[in-house]
Amino acid sequence: MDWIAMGTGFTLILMGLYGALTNRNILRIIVSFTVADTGVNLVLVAVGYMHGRTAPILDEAVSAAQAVTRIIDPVPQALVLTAIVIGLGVTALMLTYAYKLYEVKGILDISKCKDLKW
Amino acid sequence: MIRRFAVFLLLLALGSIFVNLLMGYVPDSELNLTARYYAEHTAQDIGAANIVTAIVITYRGLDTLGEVTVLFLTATIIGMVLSQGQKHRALQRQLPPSGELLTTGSRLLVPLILLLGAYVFLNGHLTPGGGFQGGAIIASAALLLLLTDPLRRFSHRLISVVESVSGLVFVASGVLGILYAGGFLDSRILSTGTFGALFSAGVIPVIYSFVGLKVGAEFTSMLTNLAETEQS
Amino acid sequence: MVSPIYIIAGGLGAAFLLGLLPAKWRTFAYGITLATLAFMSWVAGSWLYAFAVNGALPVEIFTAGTQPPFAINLRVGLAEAALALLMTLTGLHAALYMKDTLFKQGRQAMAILLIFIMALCGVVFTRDLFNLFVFMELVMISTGGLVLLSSDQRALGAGIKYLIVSQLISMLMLIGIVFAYHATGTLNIDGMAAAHINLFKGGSLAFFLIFMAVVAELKPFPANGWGLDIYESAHPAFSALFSVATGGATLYAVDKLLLIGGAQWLPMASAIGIVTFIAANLFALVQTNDRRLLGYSSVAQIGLIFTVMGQQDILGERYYFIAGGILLAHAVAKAGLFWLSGLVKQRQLTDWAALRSQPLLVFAFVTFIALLVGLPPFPGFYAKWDLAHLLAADGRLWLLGLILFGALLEAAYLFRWFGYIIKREGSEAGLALQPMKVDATLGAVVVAWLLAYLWGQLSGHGNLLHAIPLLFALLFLPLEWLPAKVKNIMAIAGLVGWFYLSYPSYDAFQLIFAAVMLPGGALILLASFQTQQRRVGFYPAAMLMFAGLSMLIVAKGSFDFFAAWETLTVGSYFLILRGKHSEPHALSYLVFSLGGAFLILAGFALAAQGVMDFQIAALAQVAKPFAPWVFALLAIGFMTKTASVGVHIWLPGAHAEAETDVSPMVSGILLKAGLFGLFVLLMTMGKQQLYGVELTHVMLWIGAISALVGNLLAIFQEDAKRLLAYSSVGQMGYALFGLALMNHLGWLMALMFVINHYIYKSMLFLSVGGVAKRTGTREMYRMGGLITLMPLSFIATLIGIIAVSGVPPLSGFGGRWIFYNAIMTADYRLPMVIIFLAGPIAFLYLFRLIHTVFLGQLKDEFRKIKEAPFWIILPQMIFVAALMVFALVPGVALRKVDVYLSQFFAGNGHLNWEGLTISSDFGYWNPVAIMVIIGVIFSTLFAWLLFVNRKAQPVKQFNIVFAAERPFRPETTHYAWNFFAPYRKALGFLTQPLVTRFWEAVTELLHSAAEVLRRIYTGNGQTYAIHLLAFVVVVYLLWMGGSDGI
Amino acid sequence: MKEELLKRMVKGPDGVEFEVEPLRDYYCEAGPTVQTPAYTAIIEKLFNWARSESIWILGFGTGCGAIEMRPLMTPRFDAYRYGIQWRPTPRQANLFVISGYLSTKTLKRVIRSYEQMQSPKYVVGLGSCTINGGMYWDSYNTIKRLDDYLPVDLYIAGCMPRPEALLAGFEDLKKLIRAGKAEGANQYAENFEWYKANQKSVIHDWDMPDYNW
Amino acid sequence: MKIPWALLTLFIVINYGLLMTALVQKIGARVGRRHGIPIWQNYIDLLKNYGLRTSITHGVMFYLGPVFRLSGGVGLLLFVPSIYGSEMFSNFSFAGDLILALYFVFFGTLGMALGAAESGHPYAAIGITRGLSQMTAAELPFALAVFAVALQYQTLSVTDIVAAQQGSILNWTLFTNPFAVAAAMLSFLGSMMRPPFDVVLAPQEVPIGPPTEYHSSFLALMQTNRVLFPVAKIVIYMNLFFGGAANWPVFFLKVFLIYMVSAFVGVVFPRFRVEQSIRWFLIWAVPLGIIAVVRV
Repeated sequence: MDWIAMGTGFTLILMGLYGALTNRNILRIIVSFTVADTGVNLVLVAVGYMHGRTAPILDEAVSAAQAVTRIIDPVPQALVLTAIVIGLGVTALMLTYAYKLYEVKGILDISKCKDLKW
Repeated sequence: MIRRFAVFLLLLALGSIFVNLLMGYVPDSELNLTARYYAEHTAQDIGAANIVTAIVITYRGLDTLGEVTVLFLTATIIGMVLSQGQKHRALQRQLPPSGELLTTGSRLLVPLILLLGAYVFLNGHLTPGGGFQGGAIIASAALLLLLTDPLRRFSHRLISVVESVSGLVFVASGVLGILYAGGFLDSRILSTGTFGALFSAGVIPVIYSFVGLKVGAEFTSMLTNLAETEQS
Repeated sequence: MVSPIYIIAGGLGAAFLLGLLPAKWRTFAYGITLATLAFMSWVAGSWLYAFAVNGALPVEIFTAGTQPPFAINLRVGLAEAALALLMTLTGLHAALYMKDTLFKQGRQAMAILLIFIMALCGVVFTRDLFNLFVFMELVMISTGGLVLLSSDQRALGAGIKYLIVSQLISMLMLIGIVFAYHATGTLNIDGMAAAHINLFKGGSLAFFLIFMAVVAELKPFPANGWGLDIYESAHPAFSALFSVATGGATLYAVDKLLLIGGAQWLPMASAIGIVTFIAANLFALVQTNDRRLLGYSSVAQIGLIFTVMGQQDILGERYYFIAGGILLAHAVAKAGLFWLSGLVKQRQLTDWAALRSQPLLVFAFVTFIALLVGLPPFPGFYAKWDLAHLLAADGRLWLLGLILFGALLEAAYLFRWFGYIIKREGSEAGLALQPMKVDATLGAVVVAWLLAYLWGQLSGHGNLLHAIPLLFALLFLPLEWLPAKVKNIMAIAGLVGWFYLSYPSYDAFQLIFAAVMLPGGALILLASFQTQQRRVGFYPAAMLMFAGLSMLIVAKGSFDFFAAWETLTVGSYFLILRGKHSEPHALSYLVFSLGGAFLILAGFALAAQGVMDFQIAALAQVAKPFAPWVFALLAIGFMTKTASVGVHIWLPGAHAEAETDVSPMVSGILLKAGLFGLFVLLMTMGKQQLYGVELTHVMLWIGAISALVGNLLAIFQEDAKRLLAYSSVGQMGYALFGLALMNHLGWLMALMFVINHYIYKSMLFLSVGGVAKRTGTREMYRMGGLITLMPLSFIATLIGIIAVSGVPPLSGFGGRWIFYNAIMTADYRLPMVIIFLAGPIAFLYLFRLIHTVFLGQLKDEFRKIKEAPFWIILPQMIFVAALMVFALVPGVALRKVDVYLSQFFAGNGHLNWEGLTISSDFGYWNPVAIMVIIGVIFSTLFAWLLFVNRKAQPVKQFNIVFAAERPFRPETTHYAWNFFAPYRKALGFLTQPLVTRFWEAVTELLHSAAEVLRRIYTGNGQTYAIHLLAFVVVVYLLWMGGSDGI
Repeated sequence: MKEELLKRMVKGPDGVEFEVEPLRDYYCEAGPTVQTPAYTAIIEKLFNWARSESIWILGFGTGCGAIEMRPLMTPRFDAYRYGIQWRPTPRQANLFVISGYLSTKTLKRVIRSYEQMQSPKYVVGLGSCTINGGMYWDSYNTIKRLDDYLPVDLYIAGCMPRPEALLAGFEDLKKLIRAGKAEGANQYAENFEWYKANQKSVIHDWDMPDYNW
Repeated sequence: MKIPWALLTLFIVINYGLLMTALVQKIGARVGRRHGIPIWQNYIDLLKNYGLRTSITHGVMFYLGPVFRLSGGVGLLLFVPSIYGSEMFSNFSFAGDLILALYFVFFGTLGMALGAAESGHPYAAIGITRGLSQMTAAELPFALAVFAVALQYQTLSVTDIVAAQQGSILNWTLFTNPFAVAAAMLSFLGSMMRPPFDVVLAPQEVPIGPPTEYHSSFLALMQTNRVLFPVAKIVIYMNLFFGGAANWPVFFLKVFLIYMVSAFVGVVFPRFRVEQSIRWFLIWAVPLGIIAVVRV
């Protein structure tokens, strides 16, 4: 059960990477990376998951006293939040770059952007 | 083709690393030391019902500060990049009018969305959700408006003021933490209040509110900036 | 004291504040930026002061008022504070440097810069793994922003490549972090370290991913194409930041990670580091773009530091000294160089020749490359020394060898670049000087020298900047504005004065070398009086060389010895480079010399076995398995300086192309440094056997073959100074041969050669130099018949060649006499065959020299030529007198040292000095009597001939019998070109440039390899991502064998 | 005048131009002087004897008669036993044998070589051609009377004279030398102007200094 | 007190050299079935050359050439003891060191080269290049032989070496170290300027090479050296390899016989080019020398 989520996450990463590494269009690359990012986030969340427990929010259902035995690990959840936001930032930045690149050079093909090499 | 094959092989190898990770993964049956501490102490130390929020804002507040900075940074970069080059160029093509449904629907929905957003970030320490989620929701209202009228302009000035003020408040509350509480970003500069109440958990709701505003502003700023590229 | 957290809070707060400002308030925003950076620097600086001087304990900063591992904590100690200061200061300078750009881009750019610096500090301070990730992401994103500040459109491409790669990096890192958290239950670095992550299932693999992710930020080979692109296209000030600050911070992050991983990861770090170091330096060899070259160099330096990190298990307490030394040297130098690159308009390396119009900037450049290469007195030098010793002590010789090889490559391309600056076409128009930028660069120079001083203080070997000779040499730098004549007087006074002061402390053996090097140098400097104007650059270089020499003679410990050695090498390099066409030759001199120096370093390191203050005298006690290797390394190192065959190819060009008064210095004096080293080596280590081969026998052969090859090549030269230069190869071969004989007289002969060779080679170089100055050519066949026009030069040459040839009664004969006595007791005879053959060959080139220059037919264009300038003639005449005195009474110089040498060869074969007669076990020699007899016969006959021919008709140059014809023109009548044609037919095959071809092949191989291999950097961002992935996978397969590491 | 002997401007390495006049700058301009016997009579006699017993011939075959000189070196005639040797360079030779007809072209070389010999020096005219032009008396290309151009000490008549005749002639020359009558060098110096004028009258492309040291 | 005796030695040797050279020339002539020069011819030539009335000079070095040359010959003679066991004819052999003699050989060569070069004559220079080139190879076997002999007798004093060879003819180095002597004698051929090694003085191609401009008393001085120098050189050979000479008759005989070696070879062989002779020495003579050195 746990490894399904995790496995899906890994598969998503690999799929995303495959897309990112084989597509030449920068926009497609960005989309592929988003897929891979999602995979990473899924893996992150899956790691904190504990079978049969609930979300780490204390309310009527889970009192502070029982928390230790009732909630799942909250840390990955906190981490994933950060990871998502950062991923979003990077994606936005890449989009900007893609736009700028298109504006300046009129290309969106990464393999044509080779004026710096060797 | 060779490239595809090479990539495939490489990913196969990477996959084997992942498989190794997966195989070696044994779910914990007990909370580990750190998680146990959070489970046991959050309520009384921080006073936040949502442990994740406590972690995000307080225990790992520095991460969050960084996170907020990431957004600020991204927005700034986008602003900087897109502001250079051609500005205020006249629209060169006629946009098709957005549908009646969309226009009317958004008029109805935007206030509701904003309200929901505010709710989500104000209650971040009690219920699922928080500043980031709330901010994203608020930004979705902006998105909706943009969809309705691609030429709609939001005040950059306002956005950046909101951004900056929110950021400054976050940093300032962090610094206040050094002065009046246990350390940088300690949320207990205000009293932790009554567990489960809106105004509890110290400065968390305040911070989360500003985070919400900030995130909303930043997303809006990014959206706006990107949307403005449509002009050309 | 302000808490270091304010570095982060301040930076962040100011960044947010900038957002509040109206877009128009640029100056205000800029002011805030500068103030914030200054504030951050001040905080970092004050803490550094507290840690370093007041010995404060590291500060722990707990955020959220909760103890770690439950909340994020930061730690600031000495290293952190130093790094933070470095980064903030670089940031401050960058902000100043980028003023134009920042004003143009507005507050947003300033905010990004602030966040960048703040995030780097965060990377350094934080003790939480995930927090590290966050800060690294901040660094990445702000890098993405700052790259765009460049005016170069290509930066866009570089940026997107960078972002693609950083996406991959962050994925790997996130996965790693979460699994590491799962394994250990904590995110705190110290906590993880305590938890021994490797013991957990999957822990190793998780750590591997994190490690790889952070290492990838270090731009390891081959996953570093994106980094190079950024270096090439970004704004130079940002490139500097990227190299210095990002590099430094990431290295520190890796260092923290290694804490988690433990010792088992160290070898991997070293392996990746060294591969990167060598590959990047190799690729840099073929770069022509300055910033890309700097990029490669940055990558290489970071690789080196990474290598050092991998060795921290044996470096112990010296770890921070070494790694810090290299890091800071790299930082200051790279920042300085990138800033300099902003002052140069064009991007080719050769365009930097524009810098030449600004001596101060040239000095800055020299400082920076010296920092990078690790020359004394800069921190890299001390670090290199300690590193080599510790590596050698632990038997990690391969690594040491690779590091030195890489360093040599680096020196090669950096100094080649310097050669371009000094020698290529360039004008001031190629510079874009702005006061702010120049100030930033010069600031780096100041910091460099401060660091040099600091590291000297910390080194524990004694501060080189306290050495008076070195200080004296450096004193000439600020005095460059004085006219050359004044500086010359100072220099001469300095040399003579230092000799006078040190005289009582020299023993007999040192005295010989000291006399040749110090007063001898002063004598040659007399010739420098003929130069006009200021002669910028000459005196610091020359005095640096002399400083090195004077320190070498008295060095007791191996460190002092080596420091002196490098000093004199560098000084002489600058001297040689001054020649008109000496660019390639100076470079090959430097590369060979540094190669030799590195061998010496390795030799000392191997001998010392970890003892840092190793005494030269202790070489005698080196234990068996190392001793022959130490011997071989040191011997080869010294032999590169004496230009023994095989490593001689630098000499002819270097000596021939040098200026008139420099040639005698580098030939007459500098070569003796190598002999001194060999003397010291043999005195302490004596005979050594390697695989049953007596190493001194090998040296005998090398000496003999050097003598033969040097002499043979000399006779086929058309260039007078090259001829003399090759002759030096031969003469040094003789000296080496004498040394390797390992008997009393052999050594005495070598010492005699020290004096003789100094006198006559200096004299000949001055004489030929004077002629070349007057005729404007060094091609002998274009001269001829100058005897009547330049009689004094002729006399010097005549006396010189008689002395060189070893014909009685001049002093050369003394050398030969001792030589024959010495070989009588040699236990190995075969090499004598070659030495005997080499002897008479000397006549050929000597005759050629005097005939084709002074005798024969005078050419039209030289009919009105004047005698060489007075100041060039004067030292020659003094040399003539000295030669005569030394020929008559060699005992003056040799007697004491003869006794001194007896201690090494108990009771065996020293000379008897009775009155004017010198006798050995085999024969005797009375120079005065010989001189008198020959003098009487000679003058009688001369008088007789003069008397008989008192009415002889003097005739002119074409009054010769010419088979009943008359000569056509002087040019066709002067037999000079290809003078020894029959000899070429007979023995020319021996002069095949095998050695040159070998070294050319090596160079060519390196360059072609670099040319081919660097094509992996296709410029395609996807390919770079694949490189990264492949890098991770390959390391995984190689290192972990595909397992999960348990 | 040949081009290489013309005055020319030359630029020195320091950039200063100056004039080079080859005939003046490359060649010694002094003329020949009369060399009177320097020593007392008896010593002069001794020297004359030595000069006569050590005759070194310049190995320069100027015409067809040179072929008659070779046999003198062979075992059959062996001139060496009379103290006669051949030297390859005029500097060391005392005797110049003008072997047969002398073309004007060769005359130039002969004059040059003769003047480069050291005094006392002797000239022997070999064969009729040196006396009156012989069978080439009307040639456009040979000189007729050697005596007009060089001071001849002795003629050996014949066309060709046999080696024996040469040996006999050398013996006669020895007698002349011993008697102090072979002062051709002084005669040449005394009448230098006259000889030069004669020489220049037949050699039209005179491209050498007046006296070749 | 040594000076008059030294002058006497010089006088004897010069006269002997003049006569012997003429004799050898006569012998050579006889081989060619000629009568040859009179035995006094050398004296007459010398006298004649001194008696020439004019001379020219090319400059200072032009004088120094012959002076160097003859100084070399005289010095060489005087630094080596002529007669073994004779106080009177031991010359200045207080400095009679082997090495001094070896290197002093070059004194004249170098000086002559300088003088000839001063004449500005290309032929002189060509002759010198040939001479020096050939010398480098020719001297090598001799140097090796000398080294072998010095090693054999463990001394560098010529007198001591002669002393060690006394007693029996079998004590001569010729028999105790035949390889060294063989090498030295081959080298000797090369240094005597006789065929096949006389291309230096090619009489017509480069009119007798280095001395092409020399004449009158300059030439006379060189002629003097030409008779003196070989004898001086042979004295060294005699002392090193053939037991030295205890009195003048033995001296005359041995010198003559050694001289005859090169004369014999000279009359039967044609001329070598320079590179040929270099190769010849390296291939035939040097190995003998190496064997000699290694065997000792």
